[in-house]
Amino acid sequence: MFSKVLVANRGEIAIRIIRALKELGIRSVAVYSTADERALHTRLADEKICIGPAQSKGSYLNAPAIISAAQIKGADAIHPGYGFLSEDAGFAEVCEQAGLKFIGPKPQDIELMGNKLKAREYVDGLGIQVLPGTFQEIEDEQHAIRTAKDIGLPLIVKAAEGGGGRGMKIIYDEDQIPNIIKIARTEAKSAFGNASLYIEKYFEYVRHIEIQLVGDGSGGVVALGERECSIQRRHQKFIEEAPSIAVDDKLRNRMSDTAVKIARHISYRGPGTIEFLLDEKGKFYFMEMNTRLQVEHPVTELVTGLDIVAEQIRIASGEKMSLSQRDVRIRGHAIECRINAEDPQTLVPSSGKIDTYVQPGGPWVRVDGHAYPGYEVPPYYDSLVAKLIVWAEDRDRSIRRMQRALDEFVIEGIKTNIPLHRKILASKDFLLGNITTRFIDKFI
Amino acid sequence: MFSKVLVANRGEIAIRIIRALKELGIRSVAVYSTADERALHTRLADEKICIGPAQSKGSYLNAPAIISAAQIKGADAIHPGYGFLSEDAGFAEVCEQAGLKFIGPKPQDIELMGNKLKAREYVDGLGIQVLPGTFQEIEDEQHAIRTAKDIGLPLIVKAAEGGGGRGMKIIYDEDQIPNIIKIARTEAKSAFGNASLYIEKYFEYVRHIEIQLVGDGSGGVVALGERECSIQRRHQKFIEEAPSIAVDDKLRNRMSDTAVKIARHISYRGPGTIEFLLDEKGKFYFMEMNTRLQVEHPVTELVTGLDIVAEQIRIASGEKMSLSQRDVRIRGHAIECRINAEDPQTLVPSSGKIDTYVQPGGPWVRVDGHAYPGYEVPPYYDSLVAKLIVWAEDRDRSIRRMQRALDEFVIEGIKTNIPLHRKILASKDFLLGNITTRFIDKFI
Amino acid sequence: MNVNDIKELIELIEGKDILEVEYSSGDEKIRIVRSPSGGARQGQKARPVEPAKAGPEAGADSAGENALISVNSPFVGTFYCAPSPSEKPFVEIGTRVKKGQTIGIVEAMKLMNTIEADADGTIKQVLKKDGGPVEFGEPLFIIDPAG
Amino acid sequence: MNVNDIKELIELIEGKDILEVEYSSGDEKIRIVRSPSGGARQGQKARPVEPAKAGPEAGADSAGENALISVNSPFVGTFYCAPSPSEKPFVEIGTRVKKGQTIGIVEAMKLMNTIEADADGTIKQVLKKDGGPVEFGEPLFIIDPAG
Repeated sequence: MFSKVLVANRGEIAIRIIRALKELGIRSVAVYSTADERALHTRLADEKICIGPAQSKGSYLNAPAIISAAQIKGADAIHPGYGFLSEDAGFAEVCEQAGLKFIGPKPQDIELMGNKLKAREYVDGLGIQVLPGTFQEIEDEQHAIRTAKDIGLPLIVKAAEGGGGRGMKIIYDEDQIPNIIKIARTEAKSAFGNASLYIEKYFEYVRHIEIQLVGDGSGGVVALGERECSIQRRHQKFIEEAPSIAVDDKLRNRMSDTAVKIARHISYRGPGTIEFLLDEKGKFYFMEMNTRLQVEHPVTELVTGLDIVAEQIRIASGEKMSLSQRDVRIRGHAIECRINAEDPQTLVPSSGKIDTYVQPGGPWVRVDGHAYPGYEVPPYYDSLVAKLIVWAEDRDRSIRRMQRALDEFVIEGIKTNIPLHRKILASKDFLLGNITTRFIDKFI
Repeated sequence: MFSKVLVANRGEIAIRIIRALKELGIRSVAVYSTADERALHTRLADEKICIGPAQSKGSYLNAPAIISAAQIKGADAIHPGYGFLSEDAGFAEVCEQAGLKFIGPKPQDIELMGNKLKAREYVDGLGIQVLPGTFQEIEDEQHAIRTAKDIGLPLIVKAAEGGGGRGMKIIYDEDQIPNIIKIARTEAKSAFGNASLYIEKYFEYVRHIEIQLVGDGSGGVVALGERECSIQRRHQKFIEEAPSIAVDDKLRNRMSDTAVKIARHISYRGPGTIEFLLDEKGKFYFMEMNTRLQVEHPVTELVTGLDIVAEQIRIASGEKMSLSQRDVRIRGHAIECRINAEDPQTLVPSSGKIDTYVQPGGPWVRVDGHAYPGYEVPPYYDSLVAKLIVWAEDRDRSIRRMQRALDEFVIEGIKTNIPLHRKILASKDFLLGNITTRFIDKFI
Repeated sequence: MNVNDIKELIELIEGKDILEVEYSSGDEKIRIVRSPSGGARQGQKARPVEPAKAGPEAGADSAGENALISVNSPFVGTFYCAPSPSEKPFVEIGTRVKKGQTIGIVEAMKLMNTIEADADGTIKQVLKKDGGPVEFGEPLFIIDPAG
Repeated sequence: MNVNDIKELIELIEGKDILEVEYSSGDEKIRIVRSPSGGARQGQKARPVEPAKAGPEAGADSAGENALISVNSPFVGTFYCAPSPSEKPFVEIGTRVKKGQTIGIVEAMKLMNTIEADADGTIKQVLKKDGGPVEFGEPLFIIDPAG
């Protein structure tokens, strides 16, 4: 097992990983930017080190600084969390070259799945249904127009190196194609350093369902059930559940088998997620694979009883997987609400000092957050301040519990999206489970 | 189902009950004394009402005031929590006479089990092993001396109307008998309004194991496994676990069957607990029955997945029990640490303002408390400010998680027993499970 | 509250006859102390400062306020201003009462708890409606002993 | 609240009739006390105010302190004061340096990042040990440009 691990991240996920390390008896090193000097992750870790300025580019995205920090602190592994460098195959490789274990998948798997276009091709090659669309990058407008004629509007244009909801544009009208392609190419180039685009059929009223996997790195893969992530805003997940009201045992098995097939083919290591679109007829399409720990992993933890982060660290250290598919039991129902520091109307991020902070508590309420009374939310990073997660015996009780916990949560001094969560949780359609990826539109 | 319930309690248990009511969609009424005007339970309830002065006698123990409050608020039931009026058969009766459902057992069961001497007799009559000792109240010194000769020293003198660790005295030497009997009688009279005493054999190095039950009020009783409550200080529980390291499946079944037999004989209604002493040879003795929700119910909730408080409210409202014995599955391991506002050395309660309050969070950490930043702990009531409860796959991980959570818990401005909990959790004997009711002595 | 707020406050009191400003936030608190010699400050500086509560008006005022007596409910229950629905109220605004005289009832669990005047005086206010709920410690009447 | 805020506050009350400023943060608190003799200030202003730390040393000190330049690490890594273990340090206390001159190295991932003097002057302090770890932004050297 590792003796000291550097956590190359900030915010709630850095804290989640530090907690897992503590519970495993491993020393933890927090890294921080000058804007995060008073951040909670620096207080909870055993050691801390300043790696750069407030801007992520010089700190949390600064691979040499992070590796140098790990070396002078004598860490033997690096956990990248999610976001930042977690899906940077080059970083994973440099870690290993520097003698530091990268707690994540093998670099080539990150690379393969990181290019969403290549991943489409690969998965299609396994005989798995992917979304209708292009298998090569879009060469020019004409290519896009031909695709529109082939598969029909609306379409969605995606950046090959994008993913996780970033860099997407929807085409409803053929006339828009030239303009959108131009804009998307420019954006992709500047955001991901790669102008490659591809096109998929855009389904409007479908569900976003994903399967959580854990692989042992040598072909053993266990599926931990699905998550319902349809409640999204601007292609960003907002509320997640496990299990999904739309997935019965038979469908769960089919989706799990499909997901496991993909992961097994690459002998995937550690936790990963296969994202599917599910239509009303129960037909599902591969969308992409996330080769990292996901924001919403807690809902799966609460229904399976498995500590996914601890398992990830154990596997990375060379230990065997602790469970087999037969051990996996889905029990009850869990919901996660992402509590963001933002104006619930305008969605503008809201930084500043949290004057009052009273965390909800009581039975089966979990808070994964990094705020505390007096904490100043810096304006440089993403707006997630806490994940509020509840578990209950069934979905109805889980919803009631979440409503109760949202009512208890007091955050003053900054604006948060708690009012929007309360509105959604109280809506009849949510209660009935009538949710699609367009669900949230009517609330904003 | 009830439409409005008055919670006749304060502190963490009032909050626990209010949370359950909210999740069941029932309106809640908080009662409070003038010292509790800013207490959290008054903020979380839908309504609140001041019932008396700071001293419990005029407020939380003032049955007429509580019933009057329920009437003017239009409540249809009263939940007494634990302590205060929860084991007052007279109060339960007056509630029912006033047309208010008492959320607890039938008055005659409270009465029978509330007199610990009568309970001993009753359980002995069922052919169940009780602790060696007297079956009548101690008449005089000579009676006590005869008992000492019969069953051997040391002995423990208990008040018939005591229980829950209160009003106990240990006799190590025959010479002490006259004095101790005199003192105990005076204490019992003033504390419980009844000078009756009885004597039991005192076992020094044994475990305190209890079985959690839920009854449907008409003979159906389900056992929810045991709790290990040996870590006590001055006969008050300090740390509780479920399951116990000393109880295997066979022993669990035997203890559960014994406990169920008692409860079934009185057609017990709602949650209750049978307390046993367990010796090294696996022999167990009935000690007493608690006819109420217990402080430590959360550890059982976390290993069974059952919401005991919600179940209690449903049963009191006339609904059927939601589970049968076959549904009960013990999964993983849970620990509870009682966080008291007290000096960890002198054990003197510490009231005052909480300047800093940062609650632990993350996976499988539960806090049932009533503190918040700026809260002033009043000097009038018991010193419990929070129960910190964790769950994990097994006992070792559960201990690590509790250590991690204790490390995260920041309470400044008052003294707490967190340092003592950390010392105990870090000790080798605790880790090995070598614990008895005398365990804590070496830490103070 | 940040540095700019403090700056603003300092600028605000500068040149005014304010001696101290205190401020808290948890549950709010504020304390502003004026120079006892008030507006005439410049000229009067040398004079011995008169104690804060010296003025006759202030005295009367505060004495007056102190003197009003609030009769609070000793019980949670239902307030009645008359012995029974068909009878007249015990007291009304302006009624002169003697200490110990029954002026109302708080019913709890069918028990009628009589409320008595704490002092001789005149009923200045009746704060609760007949038949309405009262909490422990809630003011029911205001008596003016000077009236 | 940081050093600059405090400096600002000090500058702000300087010359004003403010006697005390108190400030807390956990749950906020502020207290500002003005001089009761405030008004007379105008008259006294003309008098040569004796500076709190009037001595010439103090003056020099503060002037000196303002002028001192701290050279901070632009990188997290290992600090070296010499080009290689067998060679002499780039600088020592008292060494005169030119702006842009290499005065140390911070190594990160085998890359040697040279540290340069930010100004002409004299090395007043070397704050890190050879071969020791440095964080981003940590002061490495103090240069006295006046020296």
